[in-house]
Amino acid sequence: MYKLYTFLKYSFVTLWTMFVVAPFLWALSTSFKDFQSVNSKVTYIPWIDYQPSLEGWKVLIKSPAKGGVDIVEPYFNSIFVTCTASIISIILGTLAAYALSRFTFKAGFVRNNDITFFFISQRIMPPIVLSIPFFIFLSTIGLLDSLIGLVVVYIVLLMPIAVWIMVDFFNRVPKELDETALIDGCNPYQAFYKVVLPNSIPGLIVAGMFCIIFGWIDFFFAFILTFTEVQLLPVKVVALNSSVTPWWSLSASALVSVAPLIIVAFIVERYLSKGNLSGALK
Amino acid sequence: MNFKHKFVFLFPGLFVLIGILIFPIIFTIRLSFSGWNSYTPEMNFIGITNYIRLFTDDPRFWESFFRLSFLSVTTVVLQYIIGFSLALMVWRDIKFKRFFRVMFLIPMMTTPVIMTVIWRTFFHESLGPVNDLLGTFGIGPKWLSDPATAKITVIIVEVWQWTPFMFLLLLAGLLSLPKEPFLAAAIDGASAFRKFVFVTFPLMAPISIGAIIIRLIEASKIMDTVFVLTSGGPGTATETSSFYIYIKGLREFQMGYAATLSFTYLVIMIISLTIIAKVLTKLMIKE
Amino acid sequence: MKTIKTCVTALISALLVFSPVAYADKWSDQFPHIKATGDIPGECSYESMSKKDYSGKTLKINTHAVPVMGEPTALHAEQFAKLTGAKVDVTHTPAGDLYAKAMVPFQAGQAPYDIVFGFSNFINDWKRYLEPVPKKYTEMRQMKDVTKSHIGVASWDGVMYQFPVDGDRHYLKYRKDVIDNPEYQKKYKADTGKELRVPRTWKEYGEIASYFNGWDWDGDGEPEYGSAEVMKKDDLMYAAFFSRSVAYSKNPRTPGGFFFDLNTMKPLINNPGFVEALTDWVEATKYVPPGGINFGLGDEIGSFGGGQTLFSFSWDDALIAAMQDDSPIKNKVAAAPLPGADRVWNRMTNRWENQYNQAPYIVWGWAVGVAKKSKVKEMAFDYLCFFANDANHQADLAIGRFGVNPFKKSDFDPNIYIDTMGWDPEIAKSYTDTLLEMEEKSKNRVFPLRVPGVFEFTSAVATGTSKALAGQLSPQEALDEVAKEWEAILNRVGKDNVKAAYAVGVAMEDNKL
Amino acid sequence: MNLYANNLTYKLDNEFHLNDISFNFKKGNLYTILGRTLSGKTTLLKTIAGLINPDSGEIQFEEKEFSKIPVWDRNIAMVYQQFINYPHLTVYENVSFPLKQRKIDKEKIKNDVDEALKTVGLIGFENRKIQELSGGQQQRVALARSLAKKAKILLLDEPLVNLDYKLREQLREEFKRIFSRGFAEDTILIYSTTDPQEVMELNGEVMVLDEGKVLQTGPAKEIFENPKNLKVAEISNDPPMNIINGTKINEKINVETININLPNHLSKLENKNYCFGIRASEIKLSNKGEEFVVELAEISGSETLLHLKRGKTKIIVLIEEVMNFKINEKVKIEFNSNKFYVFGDDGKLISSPYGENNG
Repeated sequence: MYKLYTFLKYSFVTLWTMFVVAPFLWALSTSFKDFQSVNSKVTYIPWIDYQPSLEGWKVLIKSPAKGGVDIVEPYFNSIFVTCTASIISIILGTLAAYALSRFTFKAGFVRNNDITFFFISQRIMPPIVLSIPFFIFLSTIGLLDSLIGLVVVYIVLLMPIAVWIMVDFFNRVPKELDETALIDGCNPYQAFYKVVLPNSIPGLIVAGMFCIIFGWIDFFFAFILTFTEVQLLPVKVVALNSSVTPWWSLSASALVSVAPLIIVAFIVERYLSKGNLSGALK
Repeated sequence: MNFKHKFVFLFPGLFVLIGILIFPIIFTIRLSFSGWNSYTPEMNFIGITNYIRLFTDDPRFWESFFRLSFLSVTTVVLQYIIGFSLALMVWRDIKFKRFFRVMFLIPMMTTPVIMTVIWRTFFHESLGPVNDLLGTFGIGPKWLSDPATAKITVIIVEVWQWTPFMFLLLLAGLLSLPKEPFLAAAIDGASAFRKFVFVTFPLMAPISIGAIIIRLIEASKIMDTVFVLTSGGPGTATETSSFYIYIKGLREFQMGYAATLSFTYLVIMIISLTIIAKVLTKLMIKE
Repeated sequence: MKTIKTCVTALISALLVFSPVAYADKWSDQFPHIKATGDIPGECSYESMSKKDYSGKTLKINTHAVPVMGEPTALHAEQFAKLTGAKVDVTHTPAGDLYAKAMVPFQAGQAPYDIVFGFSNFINDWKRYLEPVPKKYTEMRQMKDVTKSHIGVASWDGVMYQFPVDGDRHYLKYRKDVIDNPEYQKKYKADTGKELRVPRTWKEYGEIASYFNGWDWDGDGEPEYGSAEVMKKDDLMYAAFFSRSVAYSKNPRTPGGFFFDLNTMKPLINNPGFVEALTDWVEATKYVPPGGINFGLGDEIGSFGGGQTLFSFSWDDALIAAMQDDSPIKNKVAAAPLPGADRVWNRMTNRWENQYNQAPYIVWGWAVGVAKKSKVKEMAFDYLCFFANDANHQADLAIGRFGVNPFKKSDFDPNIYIDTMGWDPEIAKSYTDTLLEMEEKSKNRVFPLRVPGVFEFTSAVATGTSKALAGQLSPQEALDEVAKEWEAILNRVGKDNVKAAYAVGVAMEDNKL
Repeated sequence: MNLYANNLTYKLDNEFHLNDISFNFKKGNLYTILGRTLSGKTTLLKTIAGLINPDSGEIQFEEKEFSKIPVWDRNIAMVYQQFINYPHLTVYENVSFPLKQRKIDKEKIKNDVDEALKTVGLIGFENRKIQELSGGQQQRVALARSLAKKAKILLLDEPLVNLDYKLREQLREEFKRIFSRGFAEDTILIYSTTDPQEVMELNGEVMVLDEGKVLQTGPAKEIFENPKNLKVAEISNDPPMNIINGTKINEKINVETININLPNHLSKLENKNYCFGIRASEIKLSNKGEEFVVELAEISGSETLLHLKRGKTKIIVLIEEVMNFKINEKVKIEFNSNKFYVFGDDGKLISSPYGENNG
């Protein structure tokens, strides 16, 4: 019985891993192909099925005038916008989450849960709904096509996530911890940053990871709200999706765009393995 | 505890959010009462004409909404089941634990709009690997060109992309579970199955509800996948609400009407998510 | 020894640069792109541009994704910057989003781009935000070379809003090695009792495509299929549908509208001509490659260009892709006018006329405009003029992935393709003849719908026909639904608005403009 | 110079957590608050600490209105039942935390921390992380932190409840030692617990709380000997005092079908129905006694708790040795009727074996 379970477990886990990896392998293979190897028939393995070419990868650093996409600058733009917006969202979101977790708020029929839901509900809006108003909003305050403008918009995208994760997290941190800090002579701000924050690192890591992911993968706002000055990575990569799509460079750039986040995956896994991700304070 | 300091914590975030959103929301509501489109880009006032059109003469929106409900509920349920199973499997003793955990996380890190382009070539019925390999067994599903299978393909891609989300939250939840109930169950000699049903699952209920609600919110925005894979086709077989709003708004440029759709959609979503959250809480947390 | 050689070469080339004889090469040395022709004198040649000084100014361009249109835009931007000292910023956007990307800032009163690339059917929505092309350019020699059709496409009621840089149309592409293969001709005759030839009608197209569907007829070990078509429900599929409809519905004896009856503005989209075309198209789902019902333009180009299908019909790209140097089917394909029909619907008499009918569909294609609010309009027009100058244009034509296609009368000289691109003379001639016939000679052309709210109309067509292709509705039901939707749009937009705009297109179709 | 409270009331969701509580605590004394779980003990301590603002009533300390002083300026210390320490800090950093907050110079901090650690027996653990310590050690750190601070009010909220039996015994001994060493003269020590035995051992002034209300105050001995009413009797005994419905008929007390000889101290009692209270330890197994049926037998430590039944009457007997019983087994017991308490229908104490409330 136990053996059967072990067998099933390993099979399932292995199958799922293959499913996860399959599109990446396909993209990796495609990134070395040319027009004919993509369009004449299905090919898999370089040198056996097709003659590999480095064109797809070279394109990434070539200038558009030579048929390249030059993703270097967008890469750094993306990193800047994602990180800045994530940090601001986490700071503001963590403060708000702390308030919502620890204190009671009453205003008419509004209670803590309603305020939390208000934060989270910002994610219900499909990006398409907000894109036009945001366009006009940013153009009014003169932040269209700027990194700052994107950061402002991304804060709206990311803060709800930070609030959601952190409220949940703080609810699991005993509030006696902050009370002790207060009794020991900390005012509420000192209690927050001297005692609560240092013990919230696992929660902050999860929240940070989600913020970074959701910031990094956004396409729509970056697409509508920028013109020529600022280009973000997804927009740049999607711009390869032309009528005659260069599948090879698209695949290569897809792989490159995933790379930094795989580091995030390792960091998160490290915290998971240390067993303190959800930060039980026992 | 109750201090006036509590506002200092809450207000920066709340006001920044409101500050950034107040204009877009008011603008959207106002826009929904206008006839703004490509040829008359004006904030004129046409009363509830748009709303009348939506409620009396736009079956396509409602179809897309029910399709969306079907797709998002199906994908989220699948993600939950698979994510939970995976989390349980790499929770404790398994070889290469860390490798599997990292692997399971990766799909979430990819930009959907880019990955879906890859998926499209992957499911290409004559130039993609799936049907080429399946062809050796003599089958070749019409992944993208049949109304029923196209939905399945969309679901597959969504499940691939977002199961890690569930996996991560549930695994983190599992790892933070207190040990005592398990010891007690072990002493009682409960079978693995009973342990899961009576110990693990109830302990995981709050986390599960949170994860499901958030995923439902995210899944309801499903658009990139549909856009790239099928453009809502064949026919309207995979058209979802947000994709329909996108078509009306940014393709046909009926901004006023798109705002009407958006606002209605938002109201429906908030109401239904509140109900779903209540129902889930009742179902999963007994007492 | 080697050093001496290098020195001598350098010396000689230095001499050549300064000698008047090698004048043209002065530019092709600097700009290898035009090495085939060198600079060709003209209003916007390299020589003329090098005399302008735009240093300190910035030109902002939104163009299509790389490579189609996007790559030449960026390339010419770089050249232009080098010649004039200007700074040129180029953004690349997927085709489906070009409209919104320009329209959102336009409507918000912004002009983030000086130059916007788009499609010619955007003209009605965009023209109020675009600067008309100044006389200086419309009357120059370079412009006089542009075909009548493309001047028409770029203009609205006689005023040119879009600067012609590219030509586009739908025509038939076929595998010459199959159609002209005597063995297959014999076999086909034996099996069907009919001649194997370039299809003259859509019915014939269907028969031949069905015959050559699903088996390996080129001996590469993979099965081939009948036809590659744009059937994916996005912005392009309706154009494929209209290409299939014109033969049945564009009756030269019933002027006054193809999409609407200009007098009553009644949609004609559900008349028997269109229904017949949609019925054909639904039939076509049986002879497209697996998954063909979800083919976008890119898939169509890849499929035909990769040698997977016998036929294809839409823009030039599939043919050009097939004729690239590395293509295994280079010189095995040819071009022909769109098939016609053995009968044509007469909407006046409400009857079929049993008479052969063929009509070219001058589909929309790439179009570029200069924003009215731009602060560097002169530079912008100079850039566009430079983009399309003879040297650049001829070099661009030769690079398939650029997607730059013939639109000048001088482009219809088969020798260009034979000399610079190594095409088979016969194929080159089939190509230029086909284009010339459509662009300059035909009197039964159909122009794209260019009315206010055009995207609502075409989106309705895409939705309706897509439902028919997917089997959700019958062709008649689908088109009735489209017609109903069109009526609704007409009412929202205002019949008179649409009518006024549509009249401009009809005048061109009726050869009055 | 006292901690003085008047009519403190605090309600949450329409339920009283504090119901009109007044007290006057003097410096240098130990006060224990005895009450069951959710009786309002923690709420009262938090109110004193300033973590909860009462809906009404006032607290004064050293003649100052306490409600105007925020928690962090009140100079109090508190030990929670959950071993609350700062998990990110070492033992030394934990104990010195409140001192550093006050910006005292380093030398003095070192002295105070060492002294506190010595008191709780944690010398040598200074650089350990909190998670590396056992529960008992963690609670000692918490205690050391509150001692080092030399606060004017020291609050201990069920500090032993989450420890296992042995540790509890051990720490309780130490508490006795620490608090009895002439605990700083100007400190008010408030200790809350559910355990009557702790109250007895600490031997301070007791306040019995139930549902947010003060039931009785007085020295521990007084509470134990003369519980004002049935509630107090229940709360102040563990296992709870057995309450038996019976009738006094002349020289007998009739319970179920048993007749018990009337003890001397109840001779003046009217013939009537009463609730008779008797501690579990005042019932003995005896062959001469009456027959009861065993419902349950619990063994805890060196004692056996026997739950017995006869008719409608249920009693608990405490036997100070380990014995095995079968369920439904019949046993004979004898009541030590000299230790009978008598309560009236209203629950008020009518008579106590210790004499004072007789009649």
